[in-house]
Amino acid sequence: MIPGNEQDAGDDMMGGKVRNLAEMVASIPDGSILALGGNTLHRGPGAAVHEIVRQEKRGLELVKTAGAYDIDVLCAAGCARAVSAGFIGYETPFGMAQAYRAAVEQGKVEAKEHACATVIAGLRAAIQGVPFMPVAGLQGSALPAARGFASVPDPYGEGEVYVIPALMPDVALIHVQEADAAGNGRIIGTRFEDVLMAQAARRVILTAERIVEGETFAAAPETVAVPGFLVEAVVEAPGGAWPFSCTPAYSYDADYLARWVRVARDPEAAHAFIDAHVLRAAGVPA
Amino acid sequence: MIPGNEQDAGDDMMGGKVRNLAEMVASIPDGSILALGGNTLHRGPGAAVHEIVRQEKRGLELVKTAGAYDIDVLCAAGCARAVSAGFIGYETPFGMAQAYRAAVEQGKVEAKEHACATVIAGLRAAIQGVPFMPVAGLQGSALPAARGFASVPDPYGEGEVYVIPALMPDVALIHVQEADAAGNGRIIGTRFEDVLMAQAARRVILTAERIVEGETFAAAPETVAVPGFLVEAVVEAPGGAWPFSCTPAYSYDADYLARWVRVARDPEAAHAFIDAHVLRAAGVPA
Amino acid sequence: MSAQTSGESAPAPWDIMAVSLARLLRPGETVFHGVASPLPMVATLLAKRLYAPSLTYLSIAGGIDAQPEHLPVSTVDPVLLHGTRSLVTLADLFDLSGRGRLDVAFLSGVQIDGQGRINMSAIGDFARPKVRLPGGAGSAMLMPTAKRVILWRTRHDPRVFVDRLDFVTAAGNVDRVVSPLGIFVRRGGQLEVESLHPGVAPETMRDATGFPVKVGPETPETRPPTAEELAALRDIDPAGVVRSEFA
Amino acid sequence: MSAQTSGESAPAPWDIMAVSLARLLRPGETVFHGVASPLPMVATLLAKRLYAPSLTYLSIAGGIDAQPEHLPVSTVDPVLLHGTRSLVTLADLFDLSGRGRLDVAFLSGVQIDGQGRINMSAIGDFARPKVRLPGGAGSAMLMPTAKRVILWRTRHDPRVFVDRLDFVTAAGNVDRVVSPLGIFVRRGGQLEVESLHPGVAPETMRDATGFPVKVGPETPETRPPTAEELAALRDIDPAGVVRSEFA
Repeated sequence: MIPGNEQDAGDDMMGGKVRNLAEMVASIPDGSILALGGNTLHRGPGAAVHEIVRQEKRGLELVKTAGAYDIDVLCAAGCARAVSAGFIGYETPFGMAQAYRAAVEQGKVEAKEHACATVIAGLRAAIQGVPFMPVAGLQGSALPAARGFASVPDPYGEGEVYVIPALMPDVALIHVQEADAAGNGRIIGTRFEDVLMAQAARRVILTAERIVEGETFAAAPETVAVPGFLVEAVVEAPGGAWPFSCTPAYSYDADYLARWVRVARDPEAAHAFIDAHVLRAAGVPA
Repeated sequence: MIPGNEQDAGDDMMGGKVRNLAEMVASIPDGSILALGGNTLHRGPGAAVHEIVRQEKRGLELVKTAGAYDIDVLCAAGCARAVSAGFIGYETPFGMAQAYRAAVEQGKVEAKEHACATVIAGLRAAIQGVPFMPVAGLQGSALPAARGFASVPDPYGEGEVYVIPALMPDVALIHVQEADAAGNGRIIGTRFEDVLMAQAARRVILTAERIVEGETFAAAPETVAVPGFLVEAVVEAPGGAWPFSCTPAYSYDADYLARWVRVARDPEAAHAFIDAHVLRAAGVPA
Repeated sequence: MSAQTSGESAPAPWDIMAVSLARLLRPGETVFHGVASPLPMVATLLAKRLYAPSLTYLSIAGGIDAQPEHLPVSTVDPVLLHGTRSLVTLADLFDLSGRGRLDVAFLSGVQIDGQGRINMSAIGDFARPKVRLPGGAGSAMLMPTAKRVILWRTRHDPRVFVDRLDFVTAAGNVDRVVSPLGIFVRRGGQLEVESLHPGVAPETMRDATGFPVKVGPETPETRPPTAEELAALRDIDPAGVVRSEFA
Repeated sequence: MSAQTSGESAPAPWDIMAVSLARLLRPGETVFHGVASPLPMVATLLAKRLYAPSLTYLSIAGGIDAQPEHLPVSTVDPVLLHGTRSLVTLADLFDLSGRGRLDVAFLSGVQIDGQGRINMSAIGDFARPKVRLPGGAGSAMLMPTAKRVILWRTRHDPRVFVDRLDFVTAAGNVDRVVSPLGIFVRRGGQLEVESLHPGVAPETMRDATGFPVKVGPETPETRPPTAEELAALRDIDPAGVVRSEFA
């Protein structure tokens, strides 16, 4: 060994990142800024969100472009203090996110409304290590004034451009179809903002439908969306997107979501629902 | 047909973008800003560069992070007026880009030196439709002063950050391993800055080792780096990266490059070489 | 008031809206829709089938010219990747619009005013709203940057088409607004009634619209869907996914 | 002066440089090299083999912890993708450095001054140079943002190690400089001789360096490569690719 170099057992070189969900969620402090992967009804980190509810985290700021059940249930369970997002709602058949809506209307949760593009701009600034990111558009919108988005003059021309402050999540929770023990995560289909979140966040926790041999990724590295060296931990979670979809294995659970939306606006009914389906459930229903 | 809608024969829906190289290079006006795909000795658009030499284009501004023979031969042939790049040189065994060097030293070509990261920042600004892009670093470098890169105060904090003006190429010339007739381009291996160039440029021209049925891409869309709707034309050019490498089919032509580097500094010898190997050659040597 | 449902022979509001939206799309255009957008999804597929096969169909689902085997109710559904030859992310699509290369964006508003501006944020005060709305998704960025914005809304009453928005979530390049009652075109910064759907009386439009509109017997009628259009619509959307917007 | 070549038993300059560079890398670090960097490539692979298997090897070639079957002379060569499980672009790597997550960047300079600043741009005037140099590649961005920058140069003479740069291409977080004569460490913003390679006299270092250096009999000797290190080096680079930098 070289003096000054600590011993490096190499345990973590190609593996050793596999952890269990309870342990990883326990490592997230109250008050953290959490980025949630997926979009609306699709490939959200359902299992991780439910574990957050079970562990009664408090004061979280949630980051997403377009969220639905994840944001809604975290608001209903009292875990969230703020939501930085462009859109929070179920898609057409399920309507509005009632628990989120009630929490904001009652002043329990701050709606830090973004354009989806400004969430992306904020993440990009964090990724690139710059304090802000310019973004096209926003002219005529009241959002910059309401949210305190500044504009700066173009030093190379005449105009002004809006700039969005860096948005660096403390933790990104991302559900992928496949991961290896070194943290490489393969996403099948659309990646949404997951790659940006994985790059922007201080810590990245993956849940994966299955843990596979990393050798299989070497044959098609283009399909690996999240490189392992950015990832702190991988949790094997079959069905771990539920009740979100996870292509090609399963669609979103329309029946469950319909039942949730019906009770979400009434705190008592919502809590009974959470008690039955989240607190007393180990995870994915059979 | 609906009034106001022109007839749409749909000819170009899934094809019709296949053109020949001479025709496409002829469409590039003198004075254009050209982005060249690949990096140093690898997957550069060799066939397109040689056709530019044959057509005696003049006044081009060349954009690349790290260029080598492409920049060098275009300088030797009198096609370039400026080079916006972070590094121009062959790698270790071949040494400096002698024709580029001579052209700059003689005032024939302007070296618009960038950090490679500032080329990327300029392309990103063009891609996102904003006038400038902040970039981390550059502190202590004389490049911002020499190149007129401004810094702007952070409206959200105390510091300043350098910002790079948008760099929008008129045309991106990119060599890919496979393309379909609709312009979708598959890159095997590292994409370098090619995807950024394809997004930033007003026009994109692909050369491809082979034209394939687009159906094959539907099975693995993650491997398609350049979506067809951004592409104006595809040229079938087997061996079209030569003398650059094109993995996995061929490496760079070390013998050819070594012979070129030996003559590149001497205008007469360089012209004789170009005459023999470019002007009187149809393309790739057998 | 919800969509009117007149006699058996009158086209259903979802049919006339889908066809009206489709007819606005032109050959070669790049066309985008986001979340919760069944009508734009169907309209874009219909236009690509009938009027503009060369348009590029882009969506938040990440597909390019996808050919879905069946239509999803969720317009982010991975079924909208079927047949795609490459993938785009939402960031790519915003960038495309930012640099002026997105021709059409379909957007909607909980409230829409006479300038075609929208509110998707809040009823009441933004900071402590009476009703917290979903948020404008991409609209604040897309409305000023897309070349043409087409708004659609399946409800047409004075609470939707308002004289004054509670909050301006987004404003910009609105070209047309399609509702169950008719089609607005934006001229000189103001929405004007371009046509009334078959069977809609001028006063129905006037009463249902919270901002002043010029409408009368001289207002043209929206050309009813043709048999060809309706047949294509049934073929593209046999399960009637568009109807989910009228629930 | 080029690298010294003393008796048969003395380590070759490429060996001592490769080993010296490798010893600077630590477990868990993210390590990057760019174009034209055979010594850093070999040093990183050597460190990963012997001292720091958990370091993450990143390169401009786009691989992550690649396990090349043979070593390329071009350090952008696709052979450096062999075994990689995902791909990164140069933009990703600059971003990583920009946000403070790149631990080590290997860079070089045509001229290096006593503060560890480099010139890769021009000899003479920048705008109308006597010699136009290749350019600094990523260095102006990486030197201030990477946590530690390690410079290497295979030539050590007063035209390389200069008192005054013709142009400051980049400045920043230089930690060490490794040359064929010895190793500099940067303390208080100035390069100091940390060790002299075996067989290098203090006056040799002083005469070959254009900026003032404190060096004398008390200056430590660089620990020669061990048999284990040399064996690993031969195994990793049997063809002696590192020697190409000494041509």
